Amino acid sequence: MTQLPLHYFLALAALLFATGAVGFLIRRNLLVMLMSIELMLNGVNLTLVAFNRIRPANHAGHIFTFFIIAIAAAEAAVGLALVLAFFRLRGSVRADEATLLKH
Amino acid sequence: MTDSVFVALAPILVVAFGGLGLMLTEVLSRRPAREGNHESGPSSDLALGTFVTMATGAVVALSLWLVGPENLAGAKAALPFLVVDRFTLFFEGLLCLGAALTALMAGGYLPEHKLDRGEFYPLLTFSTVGAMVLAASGDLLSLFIGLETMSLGVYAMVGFRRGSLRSTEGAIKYFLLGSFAAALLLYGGALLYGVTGKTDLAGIAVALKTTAGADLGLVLVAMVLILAGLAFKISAVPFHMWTPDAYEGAPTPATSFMAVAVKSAAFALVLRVLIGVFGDAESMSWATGWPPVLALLAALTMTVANLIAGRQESVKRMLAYSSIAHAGYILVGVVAMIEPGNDAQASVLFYLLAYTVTTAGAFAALVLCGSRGKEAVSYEDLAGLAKRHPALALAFTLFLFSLAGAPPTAGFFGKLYIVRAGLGAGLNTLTVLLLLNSVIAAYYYLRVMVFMYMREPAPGAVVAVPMRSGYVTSALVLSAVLVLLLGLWPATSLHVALDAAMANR
Amino acid sequence: MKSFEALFFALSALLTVGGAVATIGSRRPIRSAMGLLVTILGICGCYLLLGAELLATVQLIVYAGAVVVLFIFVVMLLGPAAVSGTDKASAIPRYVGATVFGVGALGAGVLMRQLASERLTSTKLVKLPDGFGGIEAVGRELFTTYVIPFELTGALLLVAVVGAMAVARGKQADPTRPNAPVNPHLADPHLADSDPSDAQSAINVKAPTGEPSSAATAANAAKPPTGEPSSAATAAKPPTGEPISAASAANAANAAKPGDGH
Amino acid sequence: MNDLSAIGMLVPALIAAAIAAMLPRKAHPKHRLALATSTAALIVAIGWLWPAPLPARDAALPPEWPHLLNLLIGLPIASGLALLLVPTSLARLVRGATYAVFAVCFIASLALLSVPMTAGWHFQFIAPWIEAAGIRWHVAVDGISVWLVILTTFTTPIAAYASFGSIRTRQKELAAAFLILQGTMIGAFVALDLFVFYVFWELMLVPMFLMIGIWGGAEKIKASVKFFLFTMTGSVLMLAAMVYLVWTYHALTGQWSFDYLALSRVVLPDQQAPVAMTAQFLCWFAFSLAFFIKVPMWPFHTWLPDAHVQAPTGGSVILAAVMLKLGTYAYLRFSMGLFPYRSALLAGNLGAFAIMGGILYGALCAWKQDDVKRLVAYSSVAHLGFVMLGLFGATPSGIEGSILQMINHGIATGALFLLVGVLYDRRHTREVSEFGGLAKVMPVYATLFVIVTLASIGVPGTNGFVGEFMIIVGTFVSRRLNQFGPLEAIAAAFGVILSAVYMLGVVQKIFFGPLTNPKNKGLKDITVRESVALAPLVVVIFVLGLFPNLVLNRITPAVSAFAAQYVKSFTDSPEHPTAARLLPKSFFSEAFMTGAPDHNAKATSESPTLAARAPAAGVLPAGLSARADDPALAAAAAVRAARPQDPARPARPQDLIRPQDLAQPVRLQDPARPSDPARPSDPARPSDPARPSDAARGNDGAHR
Repeated sequence: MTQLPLHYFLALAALLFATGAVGFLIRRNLLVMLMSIELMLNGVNLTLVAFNRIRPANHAGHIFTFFIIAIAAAEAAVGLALVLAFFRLRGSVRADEATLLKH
Repeated sequence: MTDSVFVALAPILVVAFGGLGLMLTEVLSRRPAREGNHESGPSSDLALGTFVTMATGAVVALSLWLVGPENLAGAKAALPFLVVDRFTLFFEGLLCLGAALTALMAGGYLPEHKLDRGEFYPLLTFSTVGAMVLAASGDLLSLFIGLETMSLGVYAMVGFRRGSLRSTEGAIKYFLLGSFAAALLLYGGALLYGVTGKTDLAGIAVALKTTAGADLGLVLVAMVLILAGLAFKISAVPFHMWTPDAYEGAPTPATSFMAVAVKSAAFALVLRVLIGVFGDAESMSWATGWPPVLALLAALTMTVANLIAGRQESVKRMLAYSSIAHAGYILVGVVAMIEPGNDAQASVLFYLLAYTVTTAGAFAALVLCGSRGKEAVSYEDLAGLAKRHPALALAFTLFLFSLAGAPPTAGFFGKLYIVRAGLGAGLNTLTVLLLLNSVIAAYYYLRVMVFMYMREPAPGAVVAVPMRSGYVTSALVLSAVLVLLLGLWPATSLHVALDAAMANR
Repeated sequence: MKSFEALFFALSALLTVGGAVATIGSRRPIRSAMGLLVTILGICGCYLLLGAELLATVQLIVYAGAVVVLFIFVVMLLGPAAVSGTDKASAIPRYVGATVFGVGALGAGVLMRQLASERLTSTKLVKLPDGFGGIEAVGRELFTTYVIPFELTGALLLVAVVGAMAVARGKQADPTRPNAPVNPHLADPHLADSDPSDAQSAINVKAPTGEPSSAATAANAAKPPTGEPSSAATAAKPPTGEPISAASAANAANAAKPGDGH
Repeated sequence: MNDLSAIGMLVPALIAAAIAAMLPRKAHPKHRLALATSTAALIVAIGWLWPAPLPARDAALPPEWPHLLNLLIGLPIASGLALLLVPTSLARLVRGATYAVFAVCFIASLALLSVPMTAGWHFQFIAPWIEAAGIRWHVAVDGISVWLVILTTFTTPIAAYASFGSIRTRQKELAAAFLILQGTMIGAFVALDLFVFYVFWELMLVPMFLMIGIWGGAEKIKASVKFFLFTMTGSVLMLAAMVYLVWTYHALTGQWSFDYLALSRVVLPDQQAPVAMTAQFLCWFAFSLAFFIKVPMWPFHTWLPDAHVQAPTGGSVILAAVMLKLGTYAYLRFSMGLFPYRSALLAGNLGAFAIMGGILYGALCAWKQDDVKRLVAYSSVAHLGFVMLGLFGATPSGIEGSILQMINHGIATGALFLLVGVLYDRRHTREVSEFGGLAKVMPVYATLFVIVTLASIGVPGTNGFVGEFMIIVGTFVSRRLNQFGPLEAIAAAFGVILSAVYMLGVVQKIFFGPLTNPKNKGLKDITVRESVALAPLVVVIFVLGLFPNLVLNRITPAVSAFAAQYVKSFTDSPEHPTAARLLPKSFFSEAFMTGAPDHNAKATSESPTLAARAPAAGVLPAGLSARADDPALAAAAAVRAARPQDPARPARPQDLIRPQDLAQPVRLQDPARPSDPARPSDPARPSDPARPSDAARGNDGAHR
């Protein structure tokens, strides 16, 4: 399909991954942290699909992505369940409210 | 018969179908209305069922070991996703052992702490399946699926006490950092795929050897990401922040499972990746590869974790930090793999075995110390244990000595073996650091003994009311016997570890 | 053609990055979720450019259709409580860490051109076979070569379902009263599983409005009849969320069993 | 002297019995009878033990029961563990069983004396244990350790007996602790496999830790933890050195072994400088540090006063009488035995340490103590300084004196701790200022105290004199202490005077002068139980003081052989070993090497010295790793370099390693398993016909 050089996509994916990582590290809202992880996983997916572009002999990257999407959905389900449980006890979704366990 | 792929994957299948059976049992069994009766809770049959499932899994793994995985023609069909070799079988047995001990512990703990809900056992079983897949995986894809299966189950187990803020908080922290680490690992894996065009570990290794020169930068980035992700998973300092919180918040059987099975699986992952992917001479050399990074991590992990552990006031949290420190000791063995022909990898495997039985035993003892919905967590809770329950105190002492690495216990032999590997690889400073660290560790283990033997219990302390559970007691006895057995006659298990290590090189 | 592709890529990249920044930047989680949706759309565009038609569809259906909707659902459920205030002062080390990480990763992204050799970045010579990335090609591979991981995913999803259920089952929080979380002891006797030591630290947990007597009954029902006076064990589970000292509870239990101890 | 007729034996026995019967002032005749009988029996036993002349070399030696040592180790440990299972209510049964086991052990240990103690190992027992790691259960006694074993079986029952009198709580655990302690201490004395030694060395900490921590004084927990951690710090470093030594042995022979005899053949590289970071220095230091902490030598002694003061009387007795001896014994056996070159090199400096830090500093510290028990503890530091001085001097007479002094110190200090315990039981204080004029109310006690004090000072006629005298003489003539020998002998003699000053000072303050403190007016004199515990010790003080040959006769052959071998090992070989090498078995006497594992140097060598020197002479294959310039690792590096480090480097023809060496531990190689091509574990096989015949001339010339 495309004739665009691959590093466009790779750079975009890296940027996405980095954005997700930054969001994960600076935000304290549990929901946003979860979404940041989704961003990171999307960055990974884009990398895989992009690399599959130059190796069309099989669909290893595509299928890897496929599975990562499934994993991400499962992870989101468990994560949101935990967030709900946390909210139910604490009345908040702020990670820095999680201070009960300290040294 | 041996050409069927189902035979080769039998241990995983046994555990997985056992888990399904357990779920069905839980759903179909009619229980009298919840009277709070210990005998009628889900644990009453599920704990034993899980134990039997895990024991069967271990026995199947053992029989495959005896048959010899190279004789299993069917194993090829699972390649490259699942590798059936002695390394895999060793870990399958080890993980089944850890999970079996956890199941026994849960059988006593959950009813006692009014957590007796049936989901725990399927979670435990399927986490174990994930861990076994992780240990068996020869491909990045199955590796991540195994990792996530294991992790998702464990997150839920940590947050199992959903009415408790501690438990949920621990689970949240563990979940967030675990997912973050998984994302790092995945990105590293994606870059490796990009460089090599392969996702199976062997293929990546071969491709790296032949063509990687041009893309050294990418490979290095991938290596760094993967190392960081692995460090999270084995909770090496400075990636350890989640460990104490998750360990403390989780119900004790879940803590034990994390400390033994998850850690073993994480080290299986480390060995698979470091040897399988970055096992070439260049990556393994002191100057250009991962050994110095891991050596630094090991030194930091041991020292920092031990220093913090000494300051803890909660035994459970102390055990959490101590388990971080043990990860540091094991890392010394991993670094020692730079010396080919050295049985460093076998020492890591043996240490994991010794560590599994010891830690499971220590947590089982801790479970027994608590009662009536209150866990024994602080040192004070253990005061005077030796007077009230001398046998329990003796068993706890045995496990503490094993953790401290005092003879004639499993922990001692494990440490000796790692020290031998470390010195053989010329890591003199690191090895001496390990040994000095074990002195620091001895300090806080001794503290537990001081409280058990030399302090009088406060009136009304938890130990005053014993918890009685045949399940936990049998877990305790089983691990105590294994600790002594591995300490006094380790020859067989040494051979087993060696054979397992030979398979992964 | 090329310019159209470049334009399409630019649009997709803009959506992706803009959505990502909105996700991590906005104060309201609902906007974050919308940002995530935009990112996913942008990535779909990239997938299309890269010839991954099936994945683009799956991305749209699973991510946009399931995951983002799940997020939005939870955000709605939590209501105003989902909004986080400004971050606290303790955030400085995190910012430092994030900056270091961000700069490093961004550098890696920018340097991708330098890092990756021509072999990896040039798509000029690669001809995609017919049907590449289509449902048939991918599906065939998925169910032949990748059948084992596919089966393993079953375990993954199962564990996720059971796990989510184990953690979150129970009475839902009342979204209209974010600061009065439901006390599980009252709501559901099955949930009488908090540990009493929590009670002292969980300051936010307000005393429930329910009738104490019913709570006591509930806790009583869950108590194991081991031949002790029921009051001892009941006291160990303060149904009102009040910090009853655990020592006194255990003391009572101890007193009930004179033969033990001492 | 060597041969006493039956009547000659009976006379002193009867006299002693009469004295013993008359000693207690107001005792029941039954008690008097018991005291008299036991004393007489002891004397008869001593007579029976009188050493017979060594038999002619070809005379048939009496048979040695090989399981005797296993019994001595196993019985107390097993019965100690078994006692833990007995219900607490059966306290009498527990005590009775404990005494019975101790009696069996003591009698069994006397059987060690039934054979003539020729040089070499006796009652040797070897069984495979963990073969993959080269660990064997190897126990034996020689003239050096035999008396220490007997000292253990002799003093532990006394300590236990005294403890049961004063400690009433948790007697079951106490009995178990004493029994396990005895078994592990004997195990450490007789172990000839370093692994076994280490196991016992660590294990013995546990009962002692519990004993101090459970039954100790006010600061017991701090003292017990300090005791444990100090000792453990030393021992983990020792473990590292042990493993290093084992690795070197493996590099030289291709076999694993933890055996003391096998490892004695290893000579680690070293330089002639007091402090050089060579392998031998570091290993010697790691071993010796563990032992110095245990002894304890200044500046590692700080745990000792705390432990002694806080420990219960029985614990103090064991600690002083036996456990400290493990440090001195192990220094002699392991530091000097395994690293003769290094320990000889540093002997002069260490002698100064023993004098200044041990004898003089210990004495001065003891002098200014107010607490009697603390005073005795510091006097231990001083006395063990003597012992160490004798070992550093390494003359036969010095070593013999040291061993004798170990026993003397065990007896005298053990008795002192018992006596202090008596005082403490009465008044619950040990402050010197609280007492005065006690001789008036407790005459028997005062007499015993003075006797033991004299023994501790080393007055002629008591046992202390002989040992100290021999050590000072040995120091004076020692060549190991450089030119300082005479000086140090004089300083040591000055230490004797100091000890008289502080010991007699405290005796004067406690027992003589006016009876000022009214609380002391009604103090009871020594009870029967206490005198039964003390009597054997007092008897032994005189027996050893008058007939030291009783002990020395059995020590001498072993010590002469040891000293000869010690000197030989750094005179018959090059002064600066620059690479690790293996001495041939023939270097050692046959008696010493009995039972050593039969491993040969890897490069089959007619002259191992040559083979070992070759690397130093620059014949090492080129391309050694960077570590090769460190002579400490040169030998191991030589082996390592010969091994294929990575696939990139082709196996060189001069590789010295046979494939069976590469399959690291002894394990069955699965022939079906294909070797990974990426990581060749089998380099060019030596049997390869294509291999040039002269290519083997790597560093071992015509070997192979």
